[in-house]
Amino acid sequence: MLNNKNIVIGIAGSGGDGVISAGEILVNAASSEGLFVFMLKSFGAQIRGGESSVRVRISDLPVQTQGDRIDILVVLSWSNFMRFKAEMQLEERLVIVSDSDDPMPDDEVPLTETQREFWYKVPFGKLAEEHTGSRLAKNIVMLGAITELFSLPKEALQKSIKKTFRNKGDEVIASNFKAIRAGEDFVKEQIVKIDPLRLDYEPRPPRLVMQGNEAIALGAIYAGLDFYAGYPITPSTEIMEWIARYLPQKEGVSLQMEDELASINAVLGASFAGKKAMTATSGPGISLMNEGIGLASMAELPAVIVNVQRGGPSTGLPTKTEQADLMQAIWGSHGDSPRVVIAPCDVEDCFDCTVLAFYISEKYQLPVIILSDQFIGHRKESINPESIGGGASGFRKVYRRDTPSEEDLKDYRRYKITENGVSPMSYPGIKGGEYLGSGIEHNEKGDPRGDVATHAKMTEKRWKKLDHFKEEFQFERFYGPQDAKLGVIAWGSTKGAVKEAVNKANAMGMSVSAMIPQLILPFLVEPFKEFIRNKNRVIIPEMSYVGQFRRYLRGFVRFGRYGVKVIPFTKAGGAPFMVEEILNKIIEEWKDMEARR
Amino acid sequence: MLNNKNIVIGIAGSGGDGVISAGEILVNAASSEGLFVFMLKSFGAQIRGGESSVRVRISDLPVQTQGDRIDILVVLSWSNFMRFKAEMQLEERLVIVSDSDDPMPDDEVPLTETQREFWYKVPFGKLAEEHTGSRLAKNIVMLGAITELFSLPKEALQKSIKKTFRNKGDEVIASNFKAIRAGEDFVKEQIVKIDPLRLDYEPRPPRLVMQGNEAIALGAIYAGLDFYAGYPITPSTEIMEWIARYLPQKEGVSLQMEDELASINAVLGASFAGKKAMTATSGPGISLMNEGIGLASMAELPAVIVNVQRGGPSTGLPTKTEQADLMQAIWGSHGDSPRVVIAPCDVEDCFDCTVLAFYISEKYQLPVIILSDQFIGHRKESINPESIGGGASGFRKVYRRDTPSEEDLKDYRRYKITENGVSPMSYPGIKGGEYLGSGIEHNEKGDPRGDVATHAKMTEKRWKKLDHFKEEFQFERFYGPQDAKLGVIAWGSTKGAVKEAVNKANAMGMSVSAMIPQLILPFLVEPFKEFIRNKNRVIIPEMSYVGQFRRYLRGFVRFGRYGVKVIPFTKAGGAPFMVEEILNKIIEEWKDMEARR
Amino acid sequence: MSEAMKAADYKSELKPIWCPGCGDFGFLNAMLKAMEELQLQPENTALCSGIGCSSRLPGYIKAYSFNGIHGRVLPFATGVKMSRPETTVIAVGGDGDGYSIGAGHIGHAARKNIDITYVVLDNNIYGLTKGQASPTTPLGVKTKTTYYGNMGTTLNPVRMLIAYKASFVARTFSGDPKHVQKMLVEAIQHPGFSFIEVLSPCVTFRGSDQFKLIREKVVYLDDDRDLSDEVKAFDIANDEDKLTLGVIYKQIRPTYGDVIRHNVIERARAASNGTPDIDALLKQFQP
Amino acid sequence: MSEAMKAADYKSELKPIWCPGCGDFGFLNAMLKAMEELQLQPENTALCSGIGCSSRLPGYIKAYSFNGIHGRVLPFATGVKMSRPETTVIAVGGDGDGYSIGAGHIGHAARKNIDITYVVLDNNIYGLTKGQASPTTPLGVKTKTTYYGNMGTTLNPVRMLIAYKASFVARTFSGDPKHVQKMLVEAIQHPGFSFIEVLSPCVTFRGSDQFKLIREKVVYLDDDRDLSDEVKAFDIANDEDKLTLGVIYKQIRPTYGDVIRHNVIERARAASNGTPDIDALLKQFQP
Ligand SMILES: Cc1ncc(C[n+]2csc(CCOP(=O)(O)OP(=O)(O)O)c2C)c(N)n1
Ligand SMILES: Cc1ncc(C[n+]2csc(CCOP(=O)(O)OP(=O)(O)O)c2C)c(N)n1
Ligand code: SF4
Ligand code: SF4
Ligand SMILES: [Mg+2]
Ligand SMILES: [Mg+2]
Repeated sequence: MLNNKNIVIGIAGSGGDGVISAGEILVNAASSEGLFVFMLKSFGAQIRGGESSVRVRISDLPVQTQGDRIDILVVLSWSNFMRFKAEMQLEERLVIVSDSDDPMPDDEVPLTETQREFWYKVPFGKLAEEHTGSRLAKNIVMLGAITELFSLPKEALQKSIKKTFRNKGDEVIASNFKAIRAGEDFVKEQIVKIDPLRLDYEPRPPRLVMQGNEAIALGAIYAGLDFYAGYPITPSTEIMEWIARYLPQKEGVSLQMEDELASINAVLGASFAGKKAMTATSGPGISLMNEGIGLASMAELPAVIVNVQRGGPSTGLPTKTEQADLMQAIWGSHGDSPRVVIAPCDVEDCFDCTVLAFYISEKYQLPVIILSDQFIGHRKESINPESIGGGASGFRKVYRRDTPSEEDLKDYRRYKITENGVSPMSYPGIKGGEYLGSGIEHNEKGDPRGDVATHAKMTEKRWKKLDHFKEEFQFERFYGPQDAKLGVIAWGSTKGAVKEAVNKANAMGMSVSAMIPQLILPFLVEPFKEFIRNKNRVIIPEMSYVGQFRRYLRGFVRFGRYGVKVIPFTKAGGAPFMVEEILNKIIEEWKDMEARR
Repeated sequence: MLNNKNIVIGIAGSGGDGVISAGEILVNAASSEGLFVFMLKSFGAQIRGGESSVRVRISDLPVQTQGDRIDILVVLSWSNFMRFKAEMQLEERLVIVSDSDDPMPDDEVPLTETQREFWYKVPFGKLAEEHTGSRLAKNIVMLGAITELFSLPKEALQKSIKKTFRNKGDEVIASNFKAIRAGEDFVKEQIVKIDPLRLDYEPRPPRLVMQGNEAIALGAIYAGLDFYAGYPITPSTEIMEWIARYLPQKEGVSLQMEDELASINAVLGASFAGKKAMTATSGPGISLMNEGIGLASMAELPAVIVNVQRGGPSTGLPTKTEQADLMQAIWGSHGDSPRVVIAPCDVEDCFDCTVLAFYISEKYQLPVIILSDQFIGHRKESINPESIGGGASGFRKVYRRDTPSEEDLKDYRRYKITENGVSPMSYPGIKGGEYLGSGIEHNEKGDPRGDVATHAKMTEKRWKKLDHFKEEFQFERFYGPQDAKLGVIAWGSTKGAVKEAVNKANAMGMSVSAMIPQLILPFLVEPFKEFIRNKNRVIIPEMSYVGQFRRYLRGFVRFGRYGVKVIPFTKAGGAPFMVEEILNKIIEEWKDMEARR
Repeated sequence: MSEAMKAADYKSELKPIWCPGCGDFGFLNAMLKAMEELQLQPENTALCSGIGCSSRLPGYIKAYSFNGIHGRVLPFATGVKMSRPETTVIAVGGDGDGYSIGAGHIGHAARKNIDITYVVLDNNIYGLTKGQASPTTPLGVKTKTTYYGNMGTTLNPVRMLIAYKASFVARTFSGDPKHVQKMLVEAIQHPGFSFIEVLSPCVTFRGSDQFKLIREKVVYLDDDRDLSDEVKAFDIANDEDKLTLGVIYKQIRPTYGDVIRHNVIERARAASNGTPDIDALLKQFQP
Repeated sequence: MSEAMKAADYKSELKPIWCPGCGDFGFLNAMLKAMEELQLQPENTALCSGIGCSSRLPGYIKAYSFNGIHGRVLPFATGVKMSRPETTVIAVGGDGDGYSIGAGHIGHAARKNIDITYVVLDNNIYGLTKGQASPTTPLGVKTKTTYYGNMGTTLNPVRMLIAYKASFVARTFSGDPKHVQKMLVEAIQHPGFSFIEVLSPCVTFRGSDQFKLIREKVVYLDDDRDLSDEVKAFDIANDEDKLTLGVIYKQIRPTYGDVIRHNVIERARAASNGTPDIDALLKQFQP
């Protein structure tokens, strides 16, 4: 449904068409007007020169998702559009803008008559050539045209172009300005606007534009990251790339290692040396790190490990999203191996979760896994600068590891049993704090021990840490009225669609509430009990074919005892949930509940 | 309680004392008389020359465990005994046999007055020296002495000695015979037997003596193993050692690889080439194989992976047992990665499970994990030869992979979607069967594909296989009356203690039943439902501090719905459960249930 | 006998995803020609790879192809070859796949002399993940993970392979497909572990002038040396100013397959007096 | 200043679990003496290892010691050194730990010239797991996993390390603790990646005559060569009939720590005009 407060634009073309950079310029323009923005990119299999598409949602009100349907379809090349047609859900009332010189291969393109009603053709390539001397600028001509057509922020667009090309010199900027104008002028002069779509918004202070991966990198630096070691892997690589550039500015060390085994062990070495250390990877990389993560558990070394999930198993779908590494994060290492798992639910939360991960990891001396995914990692969202910078609202505590006191050093016991399981940790440079750290079972001093009694005692010590910290924070988000009889429990990036769907459902007169935990392990059962206590049914949507989250929840929450019916809602990954999918499920269950009353 | 039908002998000494070989000779002697035998070894941290001990249970009736308490304590050196005192649970009515020349350091040894009542001293070392010219044979002197003292099988002992030293020449055998006689004669001449213990049994046909690890190796060869690749790791190494020796006799190939990553990938290469392939490892090794196991899931390559669990996490307790790799076996790889997990419960079952693992793996073209543990892998049990050899009772089917038909090869689709998810699999040499196998998502032909629809379809295909094969077999064992209100559910090596405890409990007048699944994944919910339907309580004993098995069960079985109370009974690993521990728990719950009736 | 196969007959139906101008195209073509020259039978050829742009290669060739996981192509290929010795096994991958994450496997496949051909399409960069440093990225080069320039000496693969006792070591350049073809034919024919370092430019992340820059440094070796002189070979490999192309080292020694068949299996069968059945194996467990 | 430390002061309270006669004892003693000679401060010394008999060593020395997982000692040590440059970092492990499962890491630590000392206590066997073949087990030797004799060429670690561009490569023998001590002192003092192959017999699984057999083959190098001639060094390493002891190769070049500090961090700080705070970093996200 066309809505002037909230527009979703889809742009498709070949790699050379500049689709992605057009999307980014647009996003920046909108954000500098304080609009709420959400952008997804998509590429074909080709490394370069293949097809690509972006989806940009621009809204006067906060947005949680990419938007279920595209209002404006911009086609730079129909043949490339065809590769994405399955991913590009189009509104039934659609506006199409395409290149006049790229005829649509009529019988293949799945467009209804209604969808073809508002259709403008602009000679992007030709105009670019005429006004800038090269067809390369056709994406900029396109931006000029759609800005004019849909009243997108005009000055901001120029600002954004200026910023984008600032390193290329004034001439390039001037030439791009010409391209914008060419697009604008063509629309003004040659097109009669027949559709009703015009962006309607209140200008506000600029918002930041950030990817989830960047927010994690930034969060790590905020938390005092000293050392990073990693190995590139899609879709996590941007974390490493960002850190490799900015960490040295803070005198930190960032190393590209030979593989993920090396990465995690280098991180543990740095942690042993008293430093805050992190690595980031995705599916296959995490599978390789499981042994090292277990070592961190046993040797009680703080470490932050980021997994930006992608489609699996194995190499799977490297550029697509899925939520199927959940159980592995919890149980992936052999033995009873304590760790903490945290899942961010959007870009801003990536920052929060990372700060929190370092806090927990340093304070409780154990590995903390941040489970993000491609959907969060690669999307761009507009963010309130306040919520990230200095005086922010989220979790902002920074912890410096407990080191041994004078008293402790008299007879230093690295793995001393304490009330909360945490023992003071020395590091090279501290005289008298020398000890043997190890992955083999050991006594309080660190001496290797294989007897049952020591193992029992030390296992308890290591797990006790999880009991203690859980009281420190509030880790759940709730949406909708708590007394609703129908509930939704989801995790991670599914939050967006769930929140929008729940809000819509309530607006439609249903009573539904949702719960999204940020902390996955340890499992805090109380908030779940509280949440389900008065529910009749709980829907559990997740992007895991086998329903990993549901299995995990069932291990701890006795739905049956409270008479709560669990409604699985699983799918294999690839594309994020649509709001509609969740909403339809809610409606279905709601109706059924009503019918049985 | 001393019992002439069932004797538990504990022997402790230094590494040089020959404790282990004495134990083995004894076990062989008993087995060749058809007695039921169960033997555990234990070593100190020292690689060689440290302390060691064995526990040998000899019985006229079938045995399930090592026996909770030692009836006869044989001490070759008290100082070494001290290292094991925590592991050596002694009967209150004990018989001690020690070396006359090794005085007991009185104040340290934890023996009650009653325990010291029956105490014989024999100068093992001195007699050995006198009769064989070397103190080395003192373990054999000891065997002679205890055989005489407790009426252990005398001729069988000689036979066993002959077999043990057959490669060392007649002289050595003769000298050992002298040692036996020296021990016997000393007892006859110098000792007045005051204890009542004499082994009382019916001679029967000889039984085999086998370790769990050997049973797995043997099972693999029975199932038609062609290719093995592995890397040594305690406590699984014997599997590889056995196979390296015997597989080449069947023209198979056994490779020691550079690590576990190489091992699993070599196995997958062999499987791709159409061969039956296996690897075996333990904790840290499995953590390294998770990526490869995921590849097997995705590329649909049959492979058998054995994990002989040890104490964890990390390097943990390499020579001790634990059941804490359960969840990792199920969820250890990233993504929704289908596999099958089977857990043997004793030595004989190791053979069965391995045959079954190959059957499932080859038929359904996926990785099958056998989850054994150190307790099964390293113990020796006496086995009915019938139950392993040709015409045995257990699962004995051998499967040869489905290859493409002429018809299939016309337009070969390696990953063709079929009713049960299994597609015909070609291998090098089959003309027309060439295809691209891969870990990246692919379509039916094997071409890489990243679209949502293909991923959804192929994910379903891969998981569908699990639905189909579950109907084929019966995977559970039940003990005790099915209508009992109190139940025990356990898995793997805990079976022994559970079975004995349940039998005892029923003999004591309680009504208790137990269920031990052999198949862990996929989860067959029906038999569990059936089992718990009429229960009030179910005890879940397991050797995992965090209760992995309980968490897993809860994910599938709705205990609450049937009003069944779950009683967790977890402990960290190191030493196997004692029958008494389980029995006491049963009694406790039974009493509580009775009290509430 | 069936008809002779042409290069084009070895092509699969898959269209390469490589960037226009990628060096790997040249290699693919040379590979198809080498297959023609050797008249390899697709059903008796296995092509294995890891992950990377280069590792996509097996998909483009008609054979038993396998595109496995990053860095593990050699163990996989070892498994194939050791269990089906009659198959021609070719392993292929990139510099990241082989020299970084897979580095631990090369020495072992080489010293065991597994009878496979290992081809590294070395573009001095991680292509598939869009431009991060690899162990062969030149010093000082700015990549996405070396923002301030690449640090640390780069690795010299040829030198390394000689040290590993690879029994055939060659270098070639995908800009000269005829030479690539020649090296491939020799390598595939070589009994034992043969290694080819293929300089194969990534035009997207290393710049489009790579072909030119390499061409300038290239020197062709001729074969009238003692190819089995390791020290000489090491010396040739050492000169990093030149890019010497050709067979750098070659030695014939028994393959692992031979050894396993003749030493291990024969000895084992002698020990067991032929093939033991299960009951014969059970004997050892008799008390 | 505090008093001079004696070798014995560096001993921890743990008693070695090694078999009587194990070669590792000789190394341990030499190590303690080297620490005395260098007056290393325990609090500024980090000793890291993997898993194996040899990898138990760090536990027996008073220092920041770490006994990690099998094969990963070099990445771990790299993490320690790169984040605490003032610490003397020594990595130690066995031939299995280093040359088999850990093989992928050596080349990278070496080429980056990480300023650590890596000691391999090479006993040509897997000791801790009770006697399986390692990559340096001689040909034909029967072990628990090579029942019919060990097959496949053995690896030549020294040759390999030279090919990897390790900047200091030496070989010594635990039967000659004085020589071990000398090598250790030189290696620890060497700025950059220093590697010592220590022949350290396993008397339990390789036979008690190992000391004797090695002693017969040992030849001592003197230092009046051009130590930085790689080809000569390669040639020395190549002669497998002799066991040449001493410094085989040595070259001084910038360590990775230097490079990171001077090239990367300095350039980065120049780019950012000093240390940016979070608000400065946020700038780049402004639209
Ligand atoms: C375990 C693991 N780590 C990381 C990756 C990500 N990855 C895919 S290809 C690649 C490197 C590609 O470089 P190279 O091998 O040189 O091949 P190229 O693309 O340059 O041909 C990486 C790091 C992965 N797939 N798996
Ligand atoms: C991942 C992993 N695989 C295997 C093992 C088992 N393991 C422990 S030590 C060892 C080899 C020991 O040999 P080496 O490194 O030469 O040391 P040594 O005992 O001979 O000194 C092995 C295979 C392990 N601990 N971890
Ligand atoms: S990115 Fe580089 S290596 Fe990959 S296909 Fe493109 S040019 Fe080739
Ligand atoms: S097994 Fe060998 S290496 Fe290990 S302690 Fe004993 S002698 Fe030393
Ligand atoms: Mg590359
Ligand atoms: Mg060794």
